[in-house]
Amino acid sequence: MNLAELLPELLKGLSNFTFGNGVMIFAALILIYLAVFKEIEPVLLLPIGFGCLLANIPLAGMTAAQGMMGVLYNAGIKTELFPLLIFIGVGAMIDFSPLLAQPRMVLLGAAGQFGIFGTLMLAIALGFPLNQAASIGVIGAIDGPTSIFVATKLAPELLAPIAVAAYSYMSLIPIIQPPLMRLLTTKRERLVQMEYTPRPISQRTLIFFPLVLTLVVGLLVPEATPLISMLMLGNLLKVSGVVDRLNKTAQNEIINIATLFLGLAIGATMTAADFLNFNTGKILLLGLIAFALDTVAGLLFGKVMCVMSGYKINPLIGAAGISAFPMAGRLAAKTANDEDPNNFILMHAMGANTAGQLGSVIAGGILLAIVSKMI
Amino acid sequence: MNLAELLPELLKGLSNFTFGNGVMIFAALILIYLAVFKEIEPVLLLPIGFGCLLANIPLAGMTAAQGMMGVLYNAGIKTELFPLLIFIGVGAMIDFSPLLAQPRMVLLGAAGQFGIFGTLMLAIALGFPLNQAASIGVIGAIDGPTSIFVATKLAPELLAPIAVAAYSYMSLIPIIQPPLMRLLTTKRERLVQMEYTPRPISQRTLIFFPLVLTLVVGLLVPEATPLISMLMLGNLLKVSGVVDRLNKTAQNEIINIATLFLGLAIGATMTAADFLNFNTGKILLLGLIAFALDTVAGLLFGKVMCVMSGYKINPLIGAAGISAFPMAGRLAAKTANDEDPNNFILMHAMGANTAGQLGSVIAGGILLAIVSKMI
Amino acid sequence: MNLAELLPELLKGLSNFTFGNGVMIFAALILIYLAVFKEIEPVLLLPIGFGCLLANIPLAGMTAAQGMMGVLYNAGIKTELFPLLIFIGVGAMIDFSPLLAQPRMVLLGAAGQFGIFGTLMLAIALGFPLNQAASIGVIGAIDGPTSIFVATKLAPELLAPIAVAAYSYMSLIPIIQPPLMRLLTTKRERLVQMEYTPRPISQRTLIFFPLVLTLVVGLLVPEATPLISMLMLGNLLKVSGVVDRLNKTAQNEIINIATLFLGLAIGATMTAADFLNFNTGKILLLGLIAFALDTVAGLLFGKVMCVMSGYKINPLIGAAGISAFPMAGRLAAKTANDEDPNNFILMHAMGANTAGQLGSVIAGGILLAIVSKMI
Amino acid sequence: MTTNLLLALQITLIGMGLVFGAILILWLTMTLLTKLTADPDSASHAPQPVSAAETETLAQAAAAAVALAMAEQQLSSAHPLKNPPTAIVSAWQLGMRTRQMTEKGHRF
Amino acid sequence: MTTNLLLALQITLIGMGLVFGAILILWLTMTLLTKLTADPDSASHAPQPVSAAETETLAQAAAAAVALAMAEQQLSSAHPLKNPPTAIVSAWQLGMRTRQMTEKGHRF
Amino acid sequence: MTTNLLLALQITLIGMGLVFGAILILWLTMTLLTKLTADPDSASHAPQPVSAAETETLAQAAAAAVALAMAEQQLSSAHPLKNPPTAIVSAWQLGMRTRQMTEKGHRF
Ligand code: NA
Ligand code: NA
Ligand code: NA
Repeated sequence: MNLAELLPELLKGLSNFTFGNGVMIFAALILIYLAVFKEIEPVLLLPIGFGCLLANIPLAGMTAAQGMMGVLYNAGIKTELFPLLIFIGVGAMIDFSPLLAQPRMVLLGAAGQFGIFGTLMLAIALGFPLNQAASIGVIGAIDGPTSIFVATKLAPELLAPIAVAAYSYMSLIPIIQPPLMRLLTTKRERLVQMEYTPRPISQRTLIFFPLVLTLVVGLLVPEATPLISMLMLGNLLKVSGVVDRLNKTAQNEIINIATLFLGLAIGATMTAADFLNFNTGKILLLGLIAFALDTVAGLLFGKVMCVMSGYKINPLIGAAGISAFPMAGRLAAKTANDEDPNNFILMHAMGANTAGQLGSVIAGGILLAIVSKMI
Repeated sequence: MNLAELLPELLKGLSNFTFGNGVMIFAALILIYLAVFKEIEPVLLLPIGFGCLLANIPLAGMTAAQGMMGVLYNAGIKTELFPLLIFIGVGAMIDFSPLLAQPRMVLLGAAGQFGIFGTLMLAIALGFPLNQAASIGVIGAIDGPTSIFVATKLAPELLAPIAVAAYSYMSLIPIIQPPLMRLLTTKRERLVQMEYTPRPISQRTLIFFPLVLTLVVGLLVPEATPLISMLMLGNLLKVSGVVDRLNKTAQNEIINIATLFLGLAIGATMTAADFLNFNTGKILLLGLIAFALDTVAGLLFGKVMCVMSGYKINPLIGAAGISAFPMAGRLAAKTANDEDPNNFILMHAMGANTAGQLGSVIAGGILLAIVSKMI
Repeated sequence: MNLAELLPELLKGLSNFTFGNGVMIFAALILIYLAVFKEIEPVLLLPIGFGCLLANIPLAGMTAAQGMMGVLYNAGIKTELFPLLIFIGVGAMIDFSPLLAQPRMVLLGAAGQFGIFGTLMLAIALGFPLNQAASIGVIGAIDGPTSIFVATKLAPELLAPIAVAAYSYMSLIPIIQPPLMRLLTTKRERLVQMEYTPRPISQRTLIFFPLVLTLVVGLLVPEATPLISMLMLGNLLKVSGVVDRLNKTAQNEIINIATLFLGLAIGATMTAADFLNFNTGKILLLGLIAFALDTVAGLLFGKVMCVMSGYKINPLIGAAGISAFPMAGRLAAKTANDEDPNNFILMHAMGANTAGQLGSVIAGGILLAIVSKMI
Repeated sequence: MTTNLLLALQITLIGMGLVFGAILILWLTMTLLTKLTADPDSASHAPQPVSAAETETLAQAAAAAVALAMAEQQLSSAHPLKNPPTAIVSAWQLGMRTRQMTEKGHRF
Repeated sequence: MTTNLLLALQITLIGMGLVFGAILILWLTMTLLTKLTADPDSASHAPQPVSAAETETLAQAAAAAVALAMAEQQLSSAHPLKNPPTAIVSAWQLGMRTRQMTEKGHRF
Repeated sequence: MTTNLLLALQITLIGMGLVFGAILILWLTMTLLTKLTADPDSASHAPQPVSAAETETLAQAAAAAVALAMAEQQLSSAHPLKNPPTAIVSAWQLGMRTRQMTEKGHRF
């Protein structure tokens, strides 16, 4: 082995480094910067960014099928195990009593899903094939695991940009929503105070809820069963109160490990070849639109309910129906509270917010059902 | 896609729902009810029940090979990883010093295994083939992981009913045993007080015990090696005192995650097609008999030791030899204590109880050896 | 089934027990003894020893591909997942600020790797083929995961003896190094006091460091990317301060589970057939030499820096450059402190020590690059 | 293209229709569930609305809740590089996003 | 059928025989083990039985243990929907079954 | 054989050369990194060495650190069968090896 052969061997890393790799590494650093210094969904964007970094180091082989990232991808993304495990933990963190105390709030969880379909139409208009357009639309579910679950089934090749959009914009809700709130609601509407007359919720109710919901949704929308059932399993582990160690494990080890591996594996799909194209740009743009459409639809539906109820319902809680649990709910409450320091609609907003979480999963399943039938 | 095609698509979940699904979902809800409201082995019956629920939602596809439940089944049940991981945690929770302090107590761990073979005979009489009869018999081990381990090897198609029986009856011990205790022992026998003259147990003894036991049992009954070795590994992690983080991990993360996944995966095998038949009923009945036979054999052997020892051994501890650690041990102590508030045989009972745990694993291995040779 | 067939069946365990099994079980007990009573790397040597025990119980079938140990081996060793997961945890436990505060200390991390190549030459001289010789040499990395990672790629058949050597000698550092320190340094040199004038390290520096290092090393030595990147990922999880739950999970669940399984799976490769031969003896001897060569090279380079700096650098910190983090660092500081109670070089030693950790990974990658090109 | 758009429109109509349908069924289900599983004792005064006094206290409770949440945000946004709320609190989704909310909230 | 039953009977005889055989070997093993690995000092007074006084205290200890266990049950069975003992205590097998024991115990 | 040895020697030369080369690049990188990412305020007095007084205190700090480490060892080596430091402290590598160090250290 003389220098003639040695040199290229030494520089193989640099000599195989493409401009695309440079761009993607820059993108990775931006994601990590947002995660660390802006605290935008750090538990997901940091691993995604780091995975992207690794995917663009030439000849490292970590993204090969037998490389670490390939192993994680095949173990948890292709099998859809990771998003479902995350949902077990999320379910154990959600409190459905505000929704159960005022069931009509569930209606607000439906309107907030319009963004999914509106975005699908736009994506079709931009020339995306149906399976991809639907996957892009599900960014409008504004729920990470749902977006990843559906995209993996319909268009795994778009997983990375969809996941990045879903989680990045999730944190921009406080920037995206308030202007739309002010734009679409009158001061009078924002000042509407809501009487809080909750039904008393028995523990029995809390325990039966996840079981009944799994059955009802499962029978109506079989495609939504995996997502809704794992969400409800986690919730049951919590409310049952008899399996504390499983509840703790779901809320900690399971969700943490699944989140770290999911982030790395998805980030590692962001190779220059697959990610650097106009479609990625379009997807990121469409994702932003999806968030806006959800909010607009939610607010408009809130206004309708406001009028129909004779100004007994504050339309702001409509914006909480997009899911993005629990931020959208708190944001709606805060906005009303900023308008009038004596106006408290937190419980109503959280009810609409958890309804949005359910609506997102259901809408995702319905979309999966319709589209997988058509393609 | 006109309404003509749409409607069936909409109702496909309901239209594929069979009466059998309904029955199984009812069974699932009963299991969950017992787990949550009666606290019958909730950490296992709750996941099993929920898995059964999922398996009977038509077209959900979670039980398919590439569905979540299928993935878990292939990863941890088919490979027998889950029951063995659970045993690492169980081993780290068992204290063998009461047994080591009075080694003769180990004899009581043998008689308590008769239920395994007695039930096997009954199963044969009821027309079960040998491999199934043996798997059913192992319910008499009264130790979940052992039953699951053996059944997976001999008759995986019966895994669900066997696991359900094993864990349900485990919690009914306090109902099953006391009547038999009163029936088979005289008041004089129950009043027998036992002198507690323990050998002093050095830490060295506690550390060598799991190693020696693994070797002796492994060489005598190779088929029992996986179970006994993981039980002893967990115990070694605890008593060694130098690997606290591994000990804690075994007692928490590993056993919790394995238990949740094992329960879900086994429950998901409870489809109407496989579960709804007379055999299931027979198995549940035979399982109950197995528990009774174990107790009877244990008590009778206890009476023999009582007489032979000149009334120095309380026959009640014989009932603790069935394993069902640690409940049977405490129950025996409690029964003697109820009879005479000054009669304390807890340490003796726990010795017999841990002996039962060992006996169960050994008997399971022996059965595996004999039967797998014959079929 | 008459006694004639029964007896051999009964004694099959014993009748298949070979002398080699006996020797290996004795070796296993020695490893466990060292782990438990001498506390030599118990978290690794205890599982390794126990795995070795299991591998030498005839007919237990745990080491078969579908046996538990086989499953763990294929899941985590063959895929190299376990050593990389361990590195995530290790990275989250390392503090690089002493090194960043005095960057020139990094030079000491280079000399301490000579043992890798020196041992490779000796192994070649002893007749080992290149791939095996290189794997043996990497014991000189004095970093368990690195040794295991490289050996798995180049010569998996030698994994067991290499892992045993790497971890056993790691704990013997306090026996191996001090005599060499006294032998190779003059009292005057050991008395050299070092001014501690650290650059102030901003949190920004600590956060950028793992990212920059991953990129630089990854581009220079692609083969080192998996190891360095997981080490740096763990470090980033810690220093970023925004993903505390991932940081805690990396430092606990992930590393504990990976360590237990890695130990068991590697120990289970220690069957009499594969382990009992002269090569094993040679490897254990060469491993010891590798540790010595590392220390000697580190000290000599320290002396050079000492002279060149006009006795401003204490050569003892050269011995900390072999990695073996964090023990070698503390040992160097302790030795200087024993010589002169007012001589404190802990920060400098720790800087050199973390440099050694980095140097080991880089050297491992470089060796992998060169050798895998030649064979 | 136009056919595709028509298809997309059709999907949207059917889709949103089904979503609203499913949600309405959920509404019904939840109403029944809460009625059927209510505690016997409290079930009695379940229908009639809570008294003004109660509403008062509830409002105050809500006020407290909001205040608390906001305070928490101020606190956390004060040290941008501190750790998220402990794992016991459902930090995964909760922690990050909530913090974001008020931090960004200041910009308006 | 009968042949099967005879087979099953044979399995039972051989099986139980082997179980007792293995257990007897364990007895021997454990006796040797405890003897060989006993602490040198305590080894001396190992054979002779403990004094009456000691037995007394031991009995009391046992009494305490039982009492404690029972108390724990009462406590837990008092709130049927409370959590099991913490993970630190080996809740997995221990917690649930023990609770069952005394709860059901009341029915006799 | 000799050819193999020559090959091994070549590998050693190239290998150690590359290791030193890579480390030198790291040195450069780290120096740049610390300079570029230093806190604006503290960056000013970064170059000039710390005052004698500061060194003093630093030395004392170091002394404390070493003392602490040693004390910890004594403590742990006192009970050879105690548990390693808690998981919070990076017990995995840290705990065991450090203990070894001083335990064995006594033999010299
Ligand atoms: Na949504
Ligand atoms: Na048993
Ligand atoms: Na090294």
